Amino acid sequence: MDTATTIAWITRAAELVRADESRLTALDAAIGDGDHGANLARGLAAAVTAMGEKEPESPGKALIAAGRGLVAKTGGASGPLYGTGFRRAGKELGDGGDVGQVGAALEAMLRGIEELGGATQGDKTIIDALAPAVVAFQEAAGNGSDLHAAAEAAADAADAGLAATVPLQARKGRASYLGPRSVGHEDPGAASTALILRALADVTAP
Amino acid sequence: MDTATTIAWITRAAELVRADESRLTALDAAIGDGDHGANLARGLAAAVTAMGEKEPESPGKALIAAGRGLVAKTGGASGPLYGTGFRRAGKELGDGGDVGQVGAALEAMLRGIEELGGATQGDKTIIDALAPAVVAFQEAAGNGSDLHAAAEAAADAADAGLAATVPLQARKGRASYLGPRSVGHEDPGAASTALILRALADVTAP
Amino acid sequence: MKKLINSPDAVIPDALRGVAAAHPSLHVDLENRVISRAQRTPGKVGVVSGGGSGHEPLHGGYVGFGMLDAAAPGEVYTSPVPDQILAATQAADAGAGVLHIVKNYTGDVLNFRMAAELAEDEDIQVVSVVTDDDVAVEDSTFTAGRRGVGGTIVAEKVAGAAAEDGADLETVARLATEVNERSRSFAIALHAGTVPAAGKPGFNLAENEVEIGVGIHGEPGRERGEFAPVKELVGYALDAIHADRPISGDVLVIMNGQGGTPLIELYGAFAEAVDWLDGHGATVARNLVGNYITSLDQAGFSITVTSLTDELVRYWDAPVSTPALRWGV
Amino acid sequence: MKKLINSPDAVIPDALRGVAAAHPSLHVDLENRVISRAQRTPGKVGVVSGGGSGHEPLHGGYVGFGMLDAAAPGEVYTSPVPDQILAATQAADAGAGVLHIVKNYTGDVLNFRMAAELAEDEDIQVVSVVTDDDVAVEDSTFTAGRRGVGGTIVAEKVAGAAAEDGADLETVARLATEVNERSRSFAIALHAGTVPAAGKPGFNLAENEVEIGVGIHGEPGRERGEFAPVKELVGYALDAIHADRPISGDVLVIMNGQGGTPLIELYGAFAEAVDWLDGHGATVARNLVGNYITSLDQAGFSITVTSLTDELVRYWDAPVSTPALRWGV
Ligand SMILES: Nc1ncnc2c1ncn2[C@@H]1O[C@H](COP(=O)(O)OP(=O)(O)O)[C@@H](O)[C@H]1O
Ligand SMILES: Nc1ncnc2c1ncn2[C@@H]1O[C@H](COP(=O)(O)OP(=O)(O)O)[C@@H](O)[C@H]1O
Ligand SMILES: [Mg+2]
Ligand SMILES: [Mg+2]
Ligand SMILES: [Mg+2]
Ligand SMILES: [Mg+2]
Repeated sequence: MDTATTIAWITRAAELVRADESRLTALDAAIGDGDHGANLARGLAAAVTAMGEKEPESPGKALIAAGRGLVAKTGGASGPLYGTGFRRAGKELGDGGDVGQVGAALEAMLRGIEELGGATQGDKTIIDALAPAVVAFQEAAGNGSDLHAAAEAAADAADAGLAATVPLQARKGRASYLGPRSVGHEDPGAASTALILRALADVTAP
Repeated sequence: MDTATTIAWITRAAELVRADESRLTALDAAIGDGDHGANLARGLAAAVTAMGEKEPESPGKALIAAGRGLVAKTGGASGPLYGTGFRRAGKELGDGGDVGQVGAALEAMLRGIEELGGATQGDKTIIDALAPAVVAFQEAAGNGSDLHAAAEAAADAADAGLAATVPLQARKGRASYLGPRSVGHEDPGAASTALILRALADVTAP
Repeated sequence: MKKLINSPDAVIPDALRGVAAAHPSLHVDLENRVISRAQRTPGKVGVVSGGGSGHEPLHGGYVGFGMLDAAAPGEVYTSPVPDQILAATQAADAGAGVLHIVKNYTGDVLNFRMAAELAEDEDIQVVSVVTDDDVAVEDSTFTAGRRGVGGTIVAEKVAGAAAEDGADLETVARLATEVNERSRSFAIALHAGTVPAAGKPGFNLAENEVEIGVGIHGEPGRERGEFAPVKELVGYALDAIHADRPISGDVLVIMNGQGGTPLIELYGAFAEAVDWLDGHGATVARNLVGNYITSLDQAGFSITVTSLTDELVRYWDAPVSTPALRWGV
Repeated sequence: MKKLINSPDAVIPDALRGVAAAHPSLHVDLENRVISRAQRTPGKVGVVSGGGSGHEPLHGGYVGFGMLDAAAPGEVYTSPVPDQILAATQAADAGAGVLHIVKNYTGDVLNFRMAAELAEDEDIQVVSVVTDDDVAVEDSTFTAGRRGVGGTIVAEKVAGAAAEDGADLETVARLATEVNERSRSFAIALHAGTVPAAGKPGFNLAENEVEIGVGIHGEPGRERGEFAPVKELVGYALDAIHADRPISGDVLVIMNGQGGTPLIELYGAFAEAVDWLDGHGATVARNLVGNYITSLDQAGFSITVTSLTDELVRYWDAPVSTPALRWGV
């Protein structure tokens, strides 16, 4: 994973989120406060800008800049969570490297979000898409997949994780106020995580 | 016209207005502020109560009491206007009398409302129903009609006067704010005047 | 339309009970429906206003030190009755006469006129000043005349301050008249308020319509116009005011909400007003931004511009302590 | 849904321009989106709050003498970002440390936490107090915890008064914590507010439905209930509060409007609250009736009950001069 690919990833994620902004907002309106699409579109646009401000020296620096952009502009719960996640991933990724190192970076992202938000799998959050994605990515990498194949596996697992949030009752974030009424809906944060991983698969396609 | 008939008149007017309260309110909603039905229903109920409080000694006293009740409880433009009108009519009517004296009382009512409100015929107000009614009543009385026939003539003239308010542009009261947009609607005050005169016809029926 | 009420009949008495419980410095006469100061200042000119309810905080919220002595709230959008205004006048009378500040609506004018006659029978000297600052209505012999709206607040504040200062009835009335002459207002509604007894909005606007020149009872003013950004709506209102009485020098601006408009929007509207006024060489020397004369839950704004003099500024700045306006004490 | 705005993106900057123009005693940093006092008192503990916009006058309307030093308004219903909160913290810092009063929402808590870390890097001592007074949400390990709502206003007033009085950071934080522990709130909505960017109401209620336990962002609370007279709705809210923390003795009551409810209705609701409290042997020693923490143009009320101590009364009564609360000066 080189710097150009890293920048392309975040740029693609920003595109996908912008394209699906109203879907994310609708999901958040159903069980939250209806701003997730706008928040993350604003945040990822800022991430792209942050990466562009001074040519990042490494993939890691690119992700750290993206994380700072996200923290600075997203607001809401998702801003600090994604921002911290990307910064942690950037620190782990450093000068970049092979598919194994990208897997480690994704895991660092997961841990960062878990630590800050205190959510675990099953709470109906970002974690429910990200955790299975990290497992799938690392499994694929362990089985000798290349970056694209591992990213595809991760994106598919995130989609499945997203689908699995539907029957869950939220225990973290705004949706938790709904109690049982949060059941029956996709979690907006899990949905945006699935887009972010799909973006990685897209930009690593041969 | 004796005291009992006078009391019956106001009581019947209160009934008619209560029964048509929502129509009056709808007329006022179209070109005013939508409270004429409620105002006058409240005011005439108070008029009836006021007459009941101490047995009026004369038809005139009954109307004066009714006028006081109207002024005290109606509010809006119509309260002082009708209240003053009935008080003036009461002063004129005094110990009652024949159809001629009732005609003079109705004319006093008209003059009182004209003086207080400053409206003349054609301004799209109470006057547009009351003025032709007074003319018709006095004409009928002059031609030898009895009280009931004169009241019928007055009520019919008031109805015609009401209908004639439709094409008028209001120049007094709240409807005047509408300018040309006040055209095409019956005036609520003219409508209630028609009911008040119809009540007189009703209670004087043989 | 759901309302936070017990029943349409109970709106005024329930609210008056609430006012009584909330404001120990006020006396509420539930029987006569009068809100007055708990204490009277002997020898001070009394200042009384009143009108239909539904415009809160007007007028009851302006009773207190430095402003009104008493207010007579009528039924919703219906003027109070003479006996009630008389009771307010009696509560305000401290031997130096009473000023009636009356918004120009036929009902208010007639009921206050009858009350003034009753008060004179009781040897209370009454002078009435009728406010008519709404430029949306052509002032002509073909209408009931301009409506009294936001400028009334300024008249009440200035007259109240002068009365507190010991001015005599003639002076207090002169100041209220002067404020009215120097004040102009214009309102635009985005959607109608709902009178509890009616149970549905007073008028219907399409998704792209606004009511331009609306009155405080939802009465129409000039025309149905097209919905536009706030900059344009505020510009329309200020153009209308400016055309009627050119705006210049130091002005007081009230950017008023009609009851159903979020405060954050009113601040945005105020920013546009300041820009417009800057561009026309006027200076916003004093301002209020918020809900000061409302139409129940109607959405929209009204803007009042009062051209200031040093004397008016002094009275505006004088201490006031009422539920809705409070400074200097 | 029509809004008095230029565009959804411009709502916050436009409103901030308006705040700057309306209140010369405040300084508005348009770049960082921070509202702070124009003057700083050296050696005083700084008190900062912030959160999503749309709840005005909260928090910017509470900046001024005796209350907040700075506020950080986020996008509508979206928490502010760390850099912005840092800028507010820097504006409030006068060398004695800064208290962050944070309403308990994941976004607010996380962004304020990151801001506190950034502030510490700049050698500003920060203590955070998280308010969570909304009894509609079960406080459990199964939710993000109770939401911070009306009690936050009381915490800001009391902490601000103590800071003005020269109390140290620990004491100011202790008082804010105590207020939070002694405060409980509950809200019921009649119809939803509209976020400008969304352009339509946040939820839909039938003609006979109310949202019981609604949050300040229109989040649902307990259930959809049946529309009822205000006496019953207020009783439901007070029963819920009482079940959570029995109400007795002297209390402060805030009868708060959600932005789209006429003031006259809030006074009626307050009358019912006073009746209920009388019936339960509690005394309404202090009160506010009006729009103090809103949800744009949402219709409904919230009620906050704070159980008072002599110390809290003293700080509540202390002079305050902000756009939205003003007394004693
Ligand atoms: N504690 C948490 N841990 C992980 N993710 C969380 C947590 N709280 C909320 N989220 C995620 O954040 C999403 C909502 O983000 P967003 O709408 O931008 O913020 P807000 O809830 O402040 O409006 C939720 O759908 C959920 O996936
Ligand atoms: N100056 C006036 N002279 C005679 N009648 C008037 C005058 N002004 C208004 N009215 C009558 O009063 C009616 C409205 O009464 P009402 O609705 O009770 O009072 P308000 O207009 O104060 O709400 C009008 O329809 C009109 O007939
Ligand atoms: Mg959200
Ligand atoms: Mg009417
Ligand atoms: Mg009326
Ligand atoms: Mg949010």
